[in-house]
Amino acid sequence: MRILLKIALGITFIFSSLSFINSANALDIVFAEDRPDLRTLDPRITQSRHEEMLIVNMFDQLISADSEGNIYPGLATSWDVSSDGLEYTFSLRDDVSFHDGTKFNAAAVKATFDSIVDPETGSQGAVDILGPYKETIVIDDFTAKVVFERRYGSAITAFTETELSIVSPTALDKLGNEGFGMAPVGTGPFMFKNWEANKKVELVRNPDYNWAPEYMDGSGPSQVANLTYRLIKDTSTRVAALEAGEVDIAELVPPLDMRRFDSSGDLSTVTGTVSGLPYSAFLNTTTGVFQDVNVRKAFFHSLDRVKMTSDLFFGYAEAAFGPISSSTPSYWSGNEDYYPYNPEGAAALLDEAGWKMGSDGVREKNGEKLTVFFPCLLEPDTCVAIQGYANKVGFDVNVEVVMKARQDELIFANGYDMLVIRWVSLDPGVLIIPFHSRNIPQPGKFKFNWARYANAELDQLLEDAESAETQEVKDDLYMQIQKHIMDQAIFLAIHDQVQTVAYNPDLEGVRFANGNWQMRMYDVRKK
Amino acid sequence: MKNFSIILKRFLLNKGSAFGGIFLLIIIIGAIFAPLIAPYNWNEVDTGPRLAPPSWDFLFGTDIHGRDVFSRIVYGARYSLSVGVISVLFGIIAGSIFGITIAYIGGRVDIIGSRIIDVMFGFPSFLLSLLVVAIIGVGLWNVVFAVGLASIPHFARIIRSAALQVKEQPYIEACVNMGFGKIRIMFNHILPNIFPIIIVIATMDLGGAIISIASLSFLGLGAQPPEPEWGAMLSSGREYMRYAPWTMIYPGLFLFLTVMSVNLLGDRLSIALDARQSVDKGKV
Amino acid sequence: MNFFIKKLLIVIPTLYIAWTVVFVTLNIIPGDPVNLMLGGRPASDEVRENVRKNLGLDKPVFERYTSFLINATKGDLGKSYLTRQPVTTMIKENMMPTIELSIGGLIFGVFFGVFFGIFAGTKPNSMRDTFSMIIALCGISLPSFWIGMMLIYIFGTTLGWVPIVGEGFVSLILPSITVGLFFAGGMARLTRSSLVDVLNQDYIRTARSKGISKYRIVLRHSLRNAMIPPVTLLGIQFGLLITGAVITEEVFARPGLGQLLLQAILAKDIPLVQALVVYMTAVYIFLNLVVDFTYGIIDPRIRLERNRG
Amino acid sequence: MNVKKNEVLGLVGESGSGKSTLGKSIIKLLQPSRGQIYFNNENISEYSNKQMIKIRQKMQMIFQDPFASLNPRKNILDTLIEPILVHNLMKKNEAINYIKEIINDVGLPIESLRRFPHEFSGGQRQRIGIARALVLKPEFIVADEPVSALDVSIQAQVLNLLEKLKKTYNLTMIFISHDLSVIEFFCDKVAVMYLGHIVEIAPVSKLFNSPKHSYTRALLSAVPKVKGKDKEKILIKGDIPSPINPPSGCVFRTRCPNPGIDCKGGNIEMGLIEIEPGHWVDQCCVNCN
Repeated sequence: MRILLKIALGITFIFSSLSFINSANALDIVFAEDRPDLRTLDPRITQSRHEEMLIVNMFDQLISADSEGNIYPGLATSWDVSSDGLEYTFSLRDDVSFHDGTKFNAAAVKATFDSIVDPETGSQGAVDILGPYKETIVIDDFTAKVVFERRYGSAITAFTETELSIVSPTALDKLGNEGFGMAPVGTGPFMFKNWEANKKVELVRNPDYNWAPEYMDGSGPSQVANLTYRLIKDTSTRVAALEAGEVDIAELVPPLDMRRFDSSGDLSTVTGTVSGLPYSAFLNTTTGVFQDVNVRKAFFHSLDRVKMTSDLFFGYAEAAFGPISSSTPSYWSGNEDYYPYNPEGAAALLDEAGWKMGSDGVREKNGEKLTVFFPCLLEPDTCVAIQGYANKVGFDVNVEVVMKARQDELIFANGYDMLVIRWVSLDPGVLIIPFHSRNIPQPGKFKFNWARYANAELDQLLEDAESAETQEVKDDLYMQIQKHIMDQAIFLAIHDQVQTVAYNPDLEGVRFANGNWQMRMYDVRKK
Repeated sequence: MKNFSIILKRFLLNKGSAFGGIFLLIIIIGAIFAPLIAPYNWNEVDTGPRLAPPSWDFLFGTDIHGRDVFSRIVYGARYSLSVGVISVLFGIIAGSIFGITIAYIGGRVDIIGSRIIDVMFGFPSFLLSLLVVAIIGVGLWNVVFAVGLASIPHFARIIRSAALQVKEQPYIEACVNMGFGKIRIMFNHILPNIFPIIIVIATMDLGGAIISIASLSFLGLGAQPPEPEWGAMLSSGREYMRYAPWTMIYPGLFLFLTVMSVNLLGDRLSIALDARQSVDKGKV
Repeated sequence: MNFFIKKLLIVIPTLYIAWTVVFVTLNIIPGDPVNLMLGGRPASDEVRENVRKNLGLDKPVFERYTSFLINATKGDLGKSYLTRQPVTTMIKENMMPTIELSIGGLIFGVFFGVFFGIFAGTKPNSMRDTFSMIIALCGISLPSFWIGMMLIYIFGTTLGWVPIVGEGFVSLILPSITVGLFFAGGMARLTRSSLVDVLNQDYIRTARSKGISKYRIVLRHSLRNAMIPPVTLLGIQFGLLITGAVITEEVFARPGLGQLLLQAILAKDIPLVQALVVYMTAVYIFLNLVVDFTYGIIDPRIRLERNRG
Repeated sequence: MNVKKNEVLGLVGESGSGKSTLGKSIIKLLQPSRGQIYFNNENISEYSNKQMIKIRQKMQMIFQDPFASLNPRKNILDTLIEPILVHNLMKKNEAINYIKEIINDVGLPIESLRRFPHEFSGGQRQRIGIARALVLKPEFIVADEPVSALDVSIQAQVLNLLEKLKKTYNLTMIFISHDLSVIEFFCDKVAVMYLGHIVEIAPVSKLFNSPKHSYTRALLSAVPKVKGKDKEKILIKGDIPSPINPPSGCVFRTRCPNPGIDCKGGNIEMGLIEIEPGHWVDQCCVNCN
């Protein structure tokens, strides 16, 4: 018996005597990224903000923008817009080369944009951002003219977006669309090195980089020699890894942890309010109880968005009211007057619509229950909070926490009553994606008009706004669009999206890319 | 029955089964009378402050939505117990039908049936449950079905060998002699005679079924929010572990104690009914 | 030798039937694989047709089935819908952490299981027997996801003794306990009961009457015989290690086959699910075979008996 | 071999000689490997299970082991009423009254109907077994050593009961036993079996007074007689050979006390010969004697 005890003690001793060795070097930055299931690092194809988190550091765009949206020369030193607004002529830098040694030139710009509109590429984001693109004309080696079919008011912003990054045409030829996504080649400050599926992506600094936009602090190659993205889905593990010093920067840190770091000062934090579509829910107008606009309005009124947001985010995010977040250009403040928290009003609307309170607290009409099927892909806690509020006025909300594959199936089958979405975008032009009737999903055709709302007037407004000539016209059209959407109560904004980042306090130069979601790592350095 | 009182006595005199029995009884009563016992509505948000620590008002604290954890656990007992029982019932009924049928008909049917059982044993049962969920989709009842389905080979194998023994008894021969139909013999004569074994293996499997279902709910495949199933509660309390450990500790504790009680009962039941031997034989 | 060959001959058809079951079940999953492959990208009919062709979905079911079996035998199971990598590569990449975890759990389980089993079995019905068996009962009754979270909370978050994340030996401790606990419980109970049986047998009594010390008897004489039932348990419980891997990897956010499987199932990445199931059933059946052989080596009588039967 | 109406045929032999197998084959609880079975001039040997169901009602069996032949989970009423209801012989109320009659006939109190088998003694259980064989009003009963598992004192009671019932119910029976004294008491005709073969058939008096086959003689000499002088005992050597691999020719030749030369060599085929009316003996023994 004693022998066994000794063995037990021995093993415990071996376990405890091994101390944990931390080998993180300040200039080898490890970034904890939230999603493990990255699929492509091709800027032309992706529509995922999580993939763009890496892409933004490997590619440059023709026009560069800081986190405020201010515009600076990027790969193009200057640009001219023709008076009819159809032609954009770019003068390109002549000292830039891709990671594979290919010279950056007008042909590369043409190859990139042409391939985006090629249906074979299967672009998810870029093809929409490129708008009414017609063609690119190579005027000389370092002058390229991009031509649009019609006036495209969002063009300048579009050229700053990560999706329109210029990719290496030789790499494209060599690797094909699929291969390129697995081993991307750009002109950015970091080069792709290695990708272990579901685990990590490793980048190394581009030693030849000498074309940083002027709003950056540094010049020449980045001080970060190795940049590793650890893909840690689990929030608490991500935070624990940050606190243990295993990673230097972590994204999507829970608000409670942000609050703790802010008060202790152990870690630095930075929060970005993301522009684009807030965290919101589409209400399906073609099936179920939300076909009735008054039921939709009642649903809106049942939610106390301000309290809900402060309860869940502890002050790190603001409630949202309109179809686009308040930080997006052309935001209309009139949104905030719609649908205040008013459970009595909601009850009255439902009563009027014929939904009478049943004995089990769920309303009924003609023997049918006021049931809402709510597949929830993002933020289950928020979905539960919505469920809890709506429940109080007599909605029976069935939340199912789903993965993307299941959500896709439901979208194709039109088998949902509401769906949540959030979208990072720099321009209100994004509204055409979820609200134009041509974007109603069909079996096999994945689109984003999940409210399935078709209205010719709204379609016209969206098209007009896209090619608005002046900022005033643009603002006015987008105001009308937002008003239309709010009147119809098809899109329930809940809260602004926030990117909460915490990092090692020895570091400085941690900054957001435009849109306040992705992090530009070029400037990161030791204090 | 004369034996019954002996079994009961043997059963109650044991501390373990007494503890298990009492705890289970408390849980069952709690589940039945949940509306009377729970101080708050399990699904009402903002019944109290968010993530409040345990206090007299909120015995086990509150969760991120300000819901009373104690009330949710009390209601959760309804889910956690009934899903386990239903899943085991499903498995044992299907397993009994399958096992008894192939054992009684015998010959080629038995060989093929046993082979099917063997093949299903080639899949670890949790893997089988996951596969079934992959096909029929997530949801509490789907998971109950999946776990029950995955337990069929195990049940069928034991019941088959028990039925084989009973089949050889002269009273079954007597039934044939009297011209009884196959189904009557299988389910009116063989089944009652292997019933004690069925009860024991069902009880012994119940704890495992409860854990499996809770595990699948924890993985997000089973109960959906806001259902207060204990595994799902643990899963949603996980994110706030550091700031509100009570949202994770108490549901898990109740799950653990319930499963332990069931296991204690299963152990004692098998000893009390002395069916262990036949069960062990069935496994070989 | 006959015994081994016979066993092998049973294994092969079992494996093929199991694979057939996998193929059939996964092919009745609703949803168009092309949509999954495209991941919701809008695509022209031409592109969709190409994808369909690439996936081999344009061929008749029977042809797909036979090529699945042939390819599975060759170890080629296609490409993942999600990452478009060959699934075998993905399995290889994620294999090591799971193997480490399984071995860790196995060592923990066997060590503590046998320890408490002997502790209890050498003195049945004593205080220490009761104590050990209560511990063992806890072992089999503790939900592993809960105990994993509790371990993280107590030793990681509150006490800060062990890192929660990271690689290496130390970060393997808590996950190994989580995986091994259930196993240890079952092992302890089985070791105890079979030790009690063996110690009551005549030859042990003879040995004791000769004045050989009790622990020497346990270690030299009875343990070998007493280990037969627990060794069988090892094979059967491989299924538990898979369960353990899925849950423990989720709780500790470790990469590995369990995570891969869970993600694949949630994302309906059919080739990956298919490959993982094929792989896991093969390992499971193989391990049970090894256990059967070990069994035969520990106790040659079993081999003879089984040969007859 | 044939059994006439209202006749009792005794089937005797050592254990392992195939008496029970033959008995069960006759009522088709076992599928006979060869030979034909006629019941009321109907060839039932190739009948399917479905066709048998009707016939089953008319031929019943009393089992050897009264402990294992009653379903322990059923009370006596259930055990007895189930066959009646299955065969739709009468309505439930009638059936209960009818069962009460039978229970009375087999000498059990009416209260026993509500009890379970384990509450009865062996003798009582065998009475239940007999009652069960009777409820379907059979014409023909195979009694497979119905008393061998019982105490000697109770054996007599049960035999008397059977004797009585045989008359009241006009039964035709095959009575299987290894006990010659029981056979002598109960049967009209006796068949002697050895290793799956019938070696001698004769009316009781003939067989007991002038047995022809050496095996029959050996059996008879082994029976202790209370009255009369002890005859010289004929001892049989050795064990009964394996039925799976029986000796060639006459199966008894390996143990026969006085085998002929041909017989020893296994050159004589088996087969019964009628040596006098109603008395059949295996040709082998006829020859060698």
